[in-house]
Amino acid sequence: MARAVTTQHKTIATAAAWIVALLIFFPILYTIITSFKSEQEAIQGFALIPSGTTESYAEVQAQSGYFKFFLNSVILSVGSTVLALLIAVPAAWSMAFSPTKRTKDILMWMLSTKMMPAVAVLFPIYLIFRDGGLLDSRIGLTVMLMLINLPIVVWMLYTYFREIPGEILEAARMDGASLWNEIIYVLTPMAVPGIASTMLLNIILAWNEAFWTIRLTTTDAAPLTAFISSFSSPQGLFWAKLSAASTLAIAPILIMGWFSQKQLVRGLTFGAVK
Amino acid sequence: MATQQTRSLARFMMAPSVILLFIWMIVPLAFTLWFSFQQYNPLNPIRDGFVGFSNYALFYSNPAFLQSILNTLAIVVSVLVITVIGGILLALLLDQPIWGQGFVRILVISPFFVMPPVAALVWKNMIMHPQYGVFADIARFFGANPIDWFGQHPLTAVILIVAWQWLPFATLILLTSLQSLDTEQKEAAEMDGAGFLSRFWYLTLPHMSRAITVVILIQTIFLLSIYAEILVTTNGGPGYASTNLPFLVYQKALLEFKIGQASAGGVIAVILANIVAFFVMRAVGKNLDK
Amino acid sequence: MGNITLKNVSKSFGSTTIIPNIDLNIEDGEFVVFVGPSGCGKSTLLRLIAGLEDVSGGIITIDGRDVTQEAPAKRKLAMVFQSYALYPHMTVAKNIAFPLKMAGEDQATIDKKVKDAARVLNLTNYLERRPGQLSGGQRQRVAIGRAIVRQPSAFLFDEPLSNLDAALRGTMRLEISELHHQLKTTMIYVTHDQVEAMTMADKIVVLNAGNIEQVGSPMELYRTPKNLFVAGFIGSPKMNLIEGAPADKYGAKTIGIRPEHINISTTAGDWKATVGVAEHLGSDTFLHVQTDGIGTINVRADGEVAVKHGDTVYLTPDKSKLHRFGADGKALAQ
Amino acid sequence: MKLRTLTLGLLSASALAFAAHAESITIATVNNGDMVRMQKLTDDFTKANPDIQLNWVTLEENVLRERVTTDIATKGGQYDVMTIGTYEVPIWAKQSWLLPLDKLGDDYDVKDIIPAIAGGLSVDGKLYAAPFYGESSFVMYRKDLMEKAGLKMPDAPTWDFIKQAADKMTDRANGVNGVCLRGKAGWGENMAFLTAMSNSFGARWFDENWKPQFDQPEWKNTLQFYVDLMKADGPEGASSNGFNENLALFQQGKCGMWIDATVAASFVSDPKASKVADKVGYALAPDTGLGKRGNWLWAWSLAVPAGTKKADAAEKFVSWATSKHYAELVASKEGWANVPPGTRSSLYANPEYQKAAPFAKMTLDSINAADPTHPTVKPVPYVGVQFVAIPEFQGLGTTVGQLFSAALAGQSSVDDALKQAQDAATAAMTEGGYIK
Repeated sequence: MARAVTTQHKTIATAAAWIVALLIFFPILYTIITSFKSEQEAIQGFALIPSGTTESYAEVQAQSGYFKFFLNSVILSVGSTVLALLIAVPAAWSMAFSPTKRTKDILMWMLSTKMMPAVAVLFPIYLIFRDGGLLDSRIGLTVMLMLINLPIVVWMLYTYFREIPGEILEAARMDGASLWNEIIYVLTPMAVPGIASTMLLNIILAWNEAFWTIRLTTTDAAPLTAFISSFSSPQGLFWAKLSAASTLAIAPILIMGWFSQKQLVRGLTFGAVK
Repeated sequence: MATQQTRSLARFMMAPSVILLFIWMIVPLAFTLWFSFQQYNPLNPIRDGFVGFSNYALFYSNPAFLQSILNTLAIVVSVLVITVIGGILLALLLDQPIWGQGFVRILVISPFFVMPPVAALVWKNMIMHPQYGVFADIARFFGANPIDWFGQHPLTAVILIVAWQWLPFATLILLTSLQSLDTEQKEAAEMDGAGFLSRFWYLTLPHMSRAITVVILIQTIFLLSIYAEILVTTNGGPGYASTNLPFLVYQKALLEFKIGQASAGGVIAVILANIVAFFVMRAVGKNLDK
Repeated sequence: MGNITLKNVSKSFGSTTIIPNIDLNIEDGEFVVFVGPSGCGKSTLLRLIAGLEDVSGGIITIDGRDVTQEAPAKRKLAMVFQSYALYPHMTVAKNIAFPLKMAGEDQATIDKKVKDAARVLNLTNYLERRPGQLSGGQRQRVAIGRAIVRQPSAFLFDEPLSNLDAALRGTMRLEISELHHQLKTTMIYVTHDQVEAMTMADKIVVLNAGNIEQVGSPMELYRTPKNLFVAGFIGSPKMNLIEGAPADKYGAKTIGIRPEHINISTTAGDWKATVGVAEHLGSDTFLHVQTDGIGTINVRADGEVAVKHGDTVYLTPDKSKLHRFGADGKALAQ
Repeated sequence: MKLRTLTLGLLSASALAFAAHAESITIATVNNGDMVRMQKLTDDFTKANPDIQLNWVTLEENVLRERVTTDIATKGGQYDVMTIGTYEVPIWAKQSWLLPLDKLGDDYDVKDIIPAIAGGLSVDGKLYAAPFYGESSFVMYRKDLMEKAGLKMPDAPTWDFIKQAADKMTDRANGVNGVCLRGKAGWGENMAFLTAMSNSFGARWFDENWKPQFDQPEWKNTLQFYVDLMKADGPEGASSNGFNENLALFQQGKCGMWIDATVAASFVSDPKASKVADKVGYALAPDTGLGKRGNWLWAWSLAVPAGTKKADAAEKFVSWATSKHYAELVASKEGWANVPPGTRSSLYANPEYQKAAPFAKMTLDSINAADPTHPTVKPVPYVGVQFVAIPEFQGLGTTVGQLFSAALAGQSSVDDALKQAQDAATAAMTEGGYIK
């Protein structure tokens, strides 16, 4: 900022921004608050101060052990993202540094594969998974999530790579680097911010994928989306329990998102935005 | 520009992605096309066989069909409008010097991390519920009658929830774009006597146009297939008021197990998506080339 | 060793021909400068030699070995890029060490070579810095350091000084020349700046629209330009090229006379003229004079010459330094 | 650090997999309170059968139904025990998708199962699913409010009485709605209620030739009565209220009457969860004097899919979960009131249960009042009280449910809703080959 800003201006802007931010955050905040209420309290009407009981968490944990679902969520989201990166980095490299007339079309085609409604292909996929023995397997689902997110990964990486001057890669080539070394030692480290945010975004997307993860799993591979599905409409008063389950389901990704917020934001610009 | 060697290497390195995605697209699509001409209901396996276009005819004659297409478009367009305009306003606000910017950003980005079923559950039960929801509490506090969101304004309710989920995404991309605007340019415009509005209109908005297209492109892809939010909140109703195309296909596939019709619906959805994609990508592609 | 020959080399992108057909021989240890206006294909030619582009036809050999189909890494060449192309995520030491690491040298050798290079290039104190923390000249030196540690058979420079300011450019020019004397390795240097070409080269290759216009030592080119293009390109200020009646007098379509080869007198001479702008540099004075029936002629005069705007002067070209060109633009015999 | 955690996680996960050297069976179940309780009590089973390990998949009703139906129809083989209802059992058994339960054990006492329930779970005299809990529907009402209104609930009320009582009880200023009924669309939600209700109005889904009957006056009467009643005396947002929502409302004291599943009785009379636990009275579902009452019959039951490779272990589990022993186990741990109701006659003969569950008699009477084989006043070609046991019903029922839900929300008129329902049903029946 080249100029001094009046305190008054800053105060007003701060107040407005905080109010809006809190409004946007409110549903999440209220869920967390409610999770520390008893069921009776939860239904009593609006109240921001909970009694602080953790009985809902205990009950949720007793009903469906949290850890196994959590672990599956981590494995599936991280696994599929890493796999997608391994496949997408070479492709993005090609598109960015050896583009052809068709590069743009290929990219757009890749993105368009995401437009097929999942339900329409559930049966074919289910049959394929059944015959491949992939139902309820982490591997099958990891591959599935990888495929779902691959177009976005390729696209994001492509836009980052395009920002990297080609001369540097040529310099590496002149310096005797093989393609592999070029990608490992030069391209990847230079694209770290972009790759990091691609990773984060895709972990989030994979974590929150709630169609296939519920329909292709039973127990062994079931992640937190399946966990929440067992709480979504049980009998009786359930606000506190639902809130506790919801909080548990979103907390890991929320916390990860908060901590990596800077990386994520930097990456969300898709290179092209600037 | 590169050597033949790097070019062929490039082809080779693109191959895994392209082949995988091609298989991922073509195999289910082929199945879906095939099923769409079959009478296939796993609950009633006796009646199988080729039925020509009758699945399409049945899907088309479904009274929910036309409305579901309109609803699909309504959701996409409304959410885009809300998130882009809201995102611009929020970005402008967050671009001001404020205390605790980092924390504010964390709060604003948070809804993006919430998985769709949870978001829908929270909004349905704790925010919009006509008895226990916070909106109802507020309405009663002011002596008004609580709004029965899912009964009276189901599509609006779904749009609101989805918009809440995607607003952070739009805001952040637009904010980053805004922050990359050259300060000197702004100051030059100020020296030229441009007021806030004209600066916004002639300087800021054109600068953000690329970011806006990115937001539109990415969101369109996801908004076309919105489904969990509807399933959790309104179940497509009342009537067909909040049924969109993916949800209608869902009903056919997983409620009625009319795989033939669901596949026909899927094919129609793919066609619709491609029409939308065609226009969006045309616009976006042009903008991205700049 | 670094003898590089190009035989019949051509390059086209699609239907656009960048370089038609070029034969060129570069001797071991020579400092060769490719010079020409932007877009003349000199960078492309360099990249063809480097292997960063494929030739469309022809053969490139290095020390007699056909490398036309070889990958850049295998050609044992080193290149310094216009943008320096340093690895921003590596320290200076790592940048310089990178080619050695790629060559699979052991760590001790790498360390030693990096240290040596750093000492030669005055970079010892900056080894742990990142490129982003260096000045333009320092970055340039790092790029050179990265090139020399490999002990390549030839260095390729792609307009390496164009991003530096004038003063620094002068210094770096000297440093590179000095380096060449030390290493005695073949260097191919691309520039659009004829001053760099004249000051550094053993041999200059003047390129125009993909064609080699003339190859020769700086003084050869200065003294005997083969054609109008070379005549106009080499030398600063530019040679005066005159057509029409004055040229006819010498039996040529065009005559050329360098500004420093014109005598100026306030009393008598071949051409009567009026002084326009006079640039007094102290050592020299550059005069832009309006000559009747000829146009503007640049004259380089003594630093002390006392003429001012509007004065009438008389110009006389030094006949022995006069260049004559035919209708095809080629130089006629003296 | 992250990597290490991940590796540790992977290791412990694979350790878990190794520990499962015993035969493990996967049980798909709905996330209702009774099933959740069953999950907590599985130690009792695993102690007796140390070689069988249980994997639970607990899902909400709709997702569960979707998952198990997909699985059984495609022979996915993901589950060894499935929790399904009286709707699925006859259809699936006919397709030979279920194994007949003939190895339930000597002390299982199949004859003890309430005949109406057993009938709904048997095909050709063979039991294909064992009832975990059974239910009918009845009227739950607030005795205090009824008294305040100056009325007395008969044991077998008519719809007119319900309307009259609801009008008098409604006190919206104090948040009291005269009557709470299901409005949320779904064949198992509002259509379960409305179909059962229509039976008492003399309506039917289809005539003997599978011709849909929504164009008949009986349906018009049913739906009109329902919409009017809810408009006058129902809660806000009724079109999104299902069982859970109404339960919450009633427990909070916001309903004068609630006509719903008999299992709800144990929740509304539980002082820990209900504000009105000591003020609840029960009555049979209403009628209009035509000979049928508006109550349904349903049993969440455990079945073993034909595709399982662990049929013996699965059946062992089914036997345990639906046995008298299990009832006693629940009684000893959680009290008699929490025993899954509606499956065994012996439970209703048990004086301890009668004492703990004041609604016991009314529940049994309600169950006995339902007749799935003759559900309606006029003859019909199908079985099922609140559903039509044909595969097409899930989809059709939900479609019609949407239409009726829209009528309740005021988005369309009763006549329009019925007309569209008639069209949808005709289309579905034609497509299914029922109407030639």
